[in-house]
Amino acid sequence: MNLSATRCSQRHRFRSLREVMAKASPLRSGDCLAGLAAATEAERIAARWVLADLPLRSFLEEPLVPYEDDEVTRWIIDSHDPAAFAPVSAMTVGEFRDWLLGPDATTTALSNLAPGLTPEMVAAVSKIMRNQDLLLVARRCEVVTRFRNTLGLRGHLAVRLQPNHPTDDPAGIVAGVIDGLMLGAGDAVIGINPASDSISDLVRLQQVLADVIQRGNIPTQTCVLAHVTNTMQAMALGAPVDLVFQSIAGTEAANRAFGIDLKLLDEAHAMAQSLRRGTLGQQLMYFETGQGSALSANAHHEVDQQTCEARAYAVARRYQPLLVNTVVGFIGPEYLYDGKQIIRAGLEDHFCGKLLGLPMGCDICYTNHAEADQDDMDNLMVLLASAGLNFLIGVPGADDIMLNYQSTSFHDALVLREMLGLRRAPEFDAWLQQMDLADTQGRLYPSTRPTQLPSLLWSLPETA
Amino acid sequence: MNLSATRCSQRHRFRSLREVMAKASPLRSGDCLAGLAAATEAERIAARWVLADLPLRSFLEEPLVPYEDDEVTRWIIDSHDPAAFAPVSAMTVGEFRDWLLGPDATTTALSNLAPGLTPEMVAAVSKIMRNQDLLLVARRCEVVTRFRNTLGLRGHLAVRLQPNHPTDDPAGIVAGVIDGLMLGAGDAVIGINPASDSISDLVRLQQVLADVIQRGNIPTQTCVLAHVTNTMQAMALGAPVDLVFQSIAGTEAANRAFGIDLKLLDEAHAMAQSLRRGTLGQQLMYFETGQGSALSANAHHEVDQQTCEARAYAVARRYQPLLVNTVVGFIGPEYLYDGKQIIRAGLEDHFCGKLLGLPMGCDICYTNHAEADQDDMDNLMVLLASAGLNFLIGVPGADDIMLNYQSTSFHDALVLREMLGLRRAPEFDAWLQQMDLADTQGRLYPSTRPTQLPSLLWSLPETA
Amino acid sequence: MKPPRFPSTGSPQADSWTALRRYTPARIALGRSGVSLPTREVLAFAQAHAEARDAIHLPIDFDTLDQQLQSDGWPAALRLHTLAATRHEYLLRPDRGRRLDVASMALLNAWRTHTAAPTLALVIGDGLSALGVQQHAAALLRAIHDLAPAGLDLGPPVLVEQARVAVGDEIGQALGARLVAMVIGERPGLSSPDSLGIYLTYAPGPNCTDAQRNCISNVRPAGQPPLIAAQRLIWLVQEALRTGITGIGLKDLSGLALTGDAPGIGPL
Amino acid sequence: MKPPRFPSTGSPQADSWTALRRYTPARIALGRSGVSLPTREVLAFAQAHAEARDAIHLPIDFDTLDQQLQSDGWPAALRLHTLAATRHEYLLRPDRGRRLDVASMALLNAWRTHTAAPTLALVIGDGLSALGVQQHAAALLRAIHDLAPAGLDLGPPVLVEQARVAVGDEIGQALGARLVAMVIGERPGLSSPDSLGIYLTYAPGPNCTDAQRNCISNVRPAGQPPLIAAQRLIWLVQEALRTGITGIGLKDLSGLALTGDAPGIGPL
Ligand code: B12
Ligand code: B12
Repeated sequence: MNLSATRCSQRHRFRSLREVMAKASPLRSGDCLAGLAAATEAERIAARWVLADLPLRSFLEEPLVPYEDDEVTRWIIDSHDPAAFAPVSAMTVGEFRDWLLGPDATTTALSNLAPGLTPEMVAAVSKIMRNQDLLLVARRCEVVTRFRNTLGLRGHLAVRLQPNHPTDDPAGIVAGVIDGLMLGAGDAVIGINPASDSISDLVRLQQVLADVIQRGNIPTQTCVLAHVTNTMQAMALGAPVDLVFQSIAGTEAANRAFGIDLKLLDEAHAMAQSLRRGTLGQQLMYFETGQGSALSANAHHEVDQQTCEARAYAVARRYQPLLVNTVVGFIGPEYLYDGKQIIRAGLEDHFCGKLLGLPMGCDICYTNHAEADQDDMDNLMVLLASAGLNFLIGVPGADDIMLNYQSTSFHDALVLREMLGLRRAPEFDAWLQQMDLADTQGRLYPSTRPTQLPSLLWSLPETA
Repeated sequence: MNLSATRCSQRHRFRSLREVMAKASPLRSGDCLAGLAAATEAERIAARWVLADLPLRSFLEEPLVPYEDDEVTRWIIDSHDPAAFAPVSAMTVGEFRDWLLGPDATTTALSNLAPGLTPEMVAAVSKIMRNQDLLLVARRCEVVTRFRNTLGLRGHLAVRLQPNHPTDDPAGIVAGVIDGLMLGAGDAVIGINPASDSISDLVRLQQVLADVIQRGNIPTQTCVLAHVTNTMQAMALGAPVDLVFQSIAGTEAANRAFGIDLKLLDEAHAMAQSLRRGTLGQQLMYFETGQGSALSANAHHEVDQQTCEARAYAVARRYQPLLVNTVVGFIGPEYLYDGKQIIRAGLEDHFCGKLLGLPMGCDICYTNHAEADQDDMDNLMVLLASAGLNFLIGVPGADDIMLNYQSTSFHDALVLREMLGLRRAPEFDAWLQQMDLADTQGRLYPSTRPTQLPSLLWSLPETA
Repeated sequence: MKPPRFPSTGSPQADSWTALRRYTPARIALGRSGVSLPTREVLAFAQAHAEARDAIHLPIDFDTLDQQLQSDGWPAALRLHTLAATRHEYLLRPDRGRRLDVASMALLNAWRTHTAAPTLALVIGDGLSALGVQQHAAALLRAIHDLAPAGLDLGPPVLVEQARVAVGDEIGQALGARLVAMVIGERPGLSSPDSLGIYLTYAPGPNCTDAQRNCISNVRPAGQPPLIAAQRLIWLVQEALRTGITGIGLKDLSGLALTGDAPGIGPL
Repeated sequence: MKPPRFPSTGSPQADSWTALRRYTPARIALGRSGVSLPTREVLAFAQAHAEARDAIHLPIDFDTLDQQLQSDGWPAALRLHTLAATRHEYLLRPDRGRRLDVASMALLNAWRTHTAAPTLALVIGDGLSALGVQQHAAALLRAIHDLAPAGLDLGPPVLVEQARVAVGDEIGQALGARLVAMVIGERPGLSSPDSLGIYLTYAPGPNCTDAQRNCISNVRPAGQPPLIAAQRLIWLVQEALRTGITGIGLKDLSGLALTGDAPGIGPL
């Protein structure tokens, strides 16, 4: 493998594929924190030249995280599909970029290719792509998933309704759910992050949500985003669990720090499948990821944070999930410093996930300690929506009062619909019309107009 | 006028409308350089609250630049159309934002409103708008202009072909023109910035370009972007001048530093009109602007740079121009520090220009001394194209080898077309098909395929 | 609570479900301008953001807190600092916020030579919200003190500046504690700038991961009241001492509701 | 030049008009991957950007330039500095790059007391490209020297660090010069990092605007050769002395082509 390049009359030598990958990455604070980033812009470009010339199969031959030490690597290598890989197997990373942008990379070709790609390959090619490339290629992918409705169709954008509350108060939560539904959100999932870690609270929240959608006859699914082991206990207690949620990361060690491994996820997946609560499909895993989590758990094996992130997608695709959500600016400035880094990471994650065949959504967000604001989020949401994002997050007024960060609002999704003509999951759209909330174009009627939905849903918690 | 606000248990008092406007602006280096920016984020928000509560007509009553001192102010006030203003005349700035986003602000309503708006009003409302608001409202405007083709139709995006050369070498320039045409660019205008300031060179360049489009029978217009006084001399010498170009700014003093005033522009406009070279229309002025030019000439009257910029649009609309181009990141980091500030300014300028009824294009660009790169330009170009930008710049490989800055490439425009389904000026699109360069969808055939255009155009300079 | 009326009786411009606003501090029923947020909401949001950003940079005043704790009957606190020297460094180098500086380590080691190991070490770190710590830590510790069963040895409170959750591991180990409870300022949100988190770890030490901790979150008067949080902590501590486990293996079966209306989430 | 052949005889993957590349340094005929730029072009661009950014920050070495000028027969240069102390300040505060610092002003005033005012002051500023100044200023001044008509008093060259165009006004005035020619590094582009601009101003002083200057741009061997630029400058200087005007009122009717092939732009 040739790991050196002469550029600007300077010779740059790299010791490993891992180092080339890290140094080829666009500047971000997390890689600096890890001590992996390129020292100069010149070194960064040299690493990209080297990377562009490496054969794609290098990543099969030299795993960045050793096969022996890491079950995620083992899963990546063992599940790799050589037949699917064949069309691009002779290419270098640079040639792969050219191919992805070229006429042969059709929607069908890309979805056939997905099982032949490893996370490292897609991370590698993303590092030599400009933002526009990431958008253009991602836009060609179409990943459709189903549980109680149909998500991910081209020209569609769904919303997770996220009605969090600092004390998990059911009245407060249902108020948030009604707000979201009245603003046309909730087709991806109605999902609460619980403040409480107790099993009985979890079961109760699951009931509250199940009753809401049953009472409203809403063609969507619900989720309470507790730790998977809690959700398993809740299922054992007979709770109405639609989707199983878990945060995942890209290395075995990072997943262990999250209290999970593949075996545990396999069990949870099987357990939920056996409930057979889906009507249109049985895709029921909901995963969240985000650059920086492996490094944060000191479990990154000297691999750059974007590659670690792409490896988390390999974990996700083991379960044909309904939803994968990169929570891009969630942790803080130590991993993504400012709006520019958050935007770039969001585009990379969406691209990598889509190329690997996943139903990618994005929590377009930032924290108050990052150098970012709503204008940055506006930019990212328009960019991702133009690139065919499957879903985004809807939080009342974009202010999550429990997780303490700013995401996108129900209004933001409406703006994207108006601007780019994006529709909701067809079943959900039909339901909104039926409830007399939207017209046949999916446009909401004025919000001052009285409708039956609030009272229909509100009576619920009292009987729960 | 109430110029104070109590926010965060702190009272903020502002001495003038000018100060409120400056302090309400999103952070940018040029306003800091001028000593006009808000000192803290809290002060900035307080200024926005004050601004939101001010009546729109304040700007008619208290001109930011005195009427007596400035012919641009006089033109703004004297040309204001009260009948057109009527629908919004009772509103505050904050209410005006709500109205702009609401259902009454249709394409027709907005174009009827334009003559009733002053630059200060649109600058004011832009300051309390998020990026998404600027996009959404601008998208509703449609400003169509005509000379030899039709520009600005909804769903269309045109390109200025900019084949600059450091020695104005005709062979080099024609090579650049061919490159652009083969890549489907040039419908907005084929326009050269001349390195030379000599009149004979200018006339010759104008002939070279006129011959190119005549020989190719290309439905577009040409321009050599010399100083307007040079162009007038060239016209007097009988040069084939399609469009008259000039850089303009938002105050009389700044325009004087550019060596122009309204009278001079009036003359140049009349002179070019009399040539009657347009076929579909006689809109023939081409203006360029950009935040920071007034301050750079020390001619800003303590008015923030974005408001000065909007005032330049008032100058532009005096002439029903064919093209107005905000060259957003052109000057350097002293006015727009980084990608974030450049993106914001680009969105503001496009919004303000469109609301004032102008055919806004944008030179999406940056210099090597600014903290920006191609990823920022990718973001801005997708955002502006989604907002209905009339045209952008096409420079071979995005690298202007004479003006020394990076703009957008012919390829960038193609990417936007593929991504957002945007078409060229219809006459130009038809010509590309006729030349067998593009299919009926406007998609280019592979560039390796031999066609007649290069040899058709190339023989030209030898006979020029 | 009497059920709300739809449409709300407010202004005719208001969302028909505006009456629901009294059930949640979330930004619901904000109205619409077209499909966008109305001007007043956009400005209110921007203002909240400006304030929240300031909150991140508020320095902690541990002198005052130490005094409050002592007047509540606690022994003088151990005062420590992490390797993160400045707020800027703290934000960009979480690794340094997880390690004590040399002086602090020396202080702890010296302390250890003449004092018995506590069962539960109570560590208070500024984290991302000095405000939360300043305002609610004393009340929380008071409740813990009052609720702690007789035999539970707590030792003196430990106050750490520029702290991340994991610095508790190093402290707990240096003190020889069986358990460490790290009380830390959660990152400030737009509407909740003063929230505390409590992270409980059994057998604290350098190899602990977050999977080995239990978390009690959103602790503040408008969230989980400090008194309830203290009850929950004591419940978890007792289970941990009994089973020798915290984290994924220890589930919260305390039956305590977050707001105190046991059991768990009650009806409206 | 013999006409190009279409399609080009290069690789079958190449654009059909690739043969045109020899007529321009512009990035034409780059090929396409789909509609996008091919990988090699994206990387080449990024590399050029990295290099151009470095060029901005290259410091000027006026000692060496001064020596070169002296060995060309010029008197020792006057060495000045603007109010912009650092490169960072220079970039963000153009106003400070337009004013001399106190020491420089004192030096000029002292000089003036014992020396006659020149007709044309030649000022060299680093501007945005120290590289351009370092590489081409000496050649340009040599040509100016050789072409200057007998009676034209030039005085010593003036070298200014961290200079903007308009600082020439202050210098010209302080020297009592009738004209000032400011030779300055143009901002570096991706493909032309070493270009000079010459700005000529009659009766330089604090109220001058850019409308009162003439500009000779893109001066470098691959652009307008220094020799031609010097010829043009001398032509403009003579006209300016004759008419008492520079700027908008003085048009370049020198008939000089940019590359020397008079008259103006010639045929291919
Ligand atoms: C940031 C954050 C994360 C980040 C942490 C990475 C990082 N470097 O910061 C990520 C996205 C990885 C994360 C993951 C999870 N989190 Co979390 N997280 C938060 C959040 C929003 C802020 C925490 C904070 O401000 N800490 C203060 C700073 C100063 O501490 P720090 O040292 O910088 O950060 C450490 C802690 O935040 C800790 N941590 C973060 N989350 C959790 C969760 C648990 C159970 C534990 C023990 C520790 C822990 O990890 C960080 C690194 O050591 C809180 C919500 C809140 N309001 O606090 C939820 C919160 C603490 N997380 C929660 C949960 C449930 C999880 C998950 C278990 C979700 C899942 N199903 O997988 C996972 C796994 C956690 C684990 N075992 O590692 C819950 C805990 C509920 C409870 N009472 O137990 C909270 C309250 C949010 C919620 N209601 O959903 N989380
Ligand atoms: C930046 C720039 C501008 C900016 C200047 C603002 C600013 N603060 O920098 C803006 C956009 C306002 C501008 C305007 C114009 N420019 Co101009 N500009 C340039 C550019 C790209 C870079 C200049 C540079 O690097 N300067 C070096 C730094 C260190 O100097 P500075 O002190 O920071 O900047 C001063 C000079 O740049 C000066 N300046 C800029 N342009 C011009 C043009 C003329 C004729 C004069 C006398 C001065 C001047 O204004 C700045 C402030 O004082 C050059 C191209 C090049 N390759 O150099 C063209 C260039 C100098 N401009 C040119 C022209 C024609 C113009 C206009 C006359 C166009 C028009 N028709 O209106 C106007 C008006 C200029 C005027 N009279 O004020 C031509 C000059 C051709 C010639 N040989 O005379 C050039 C070479 C580009 C071109 N070929 O079109 N310009």
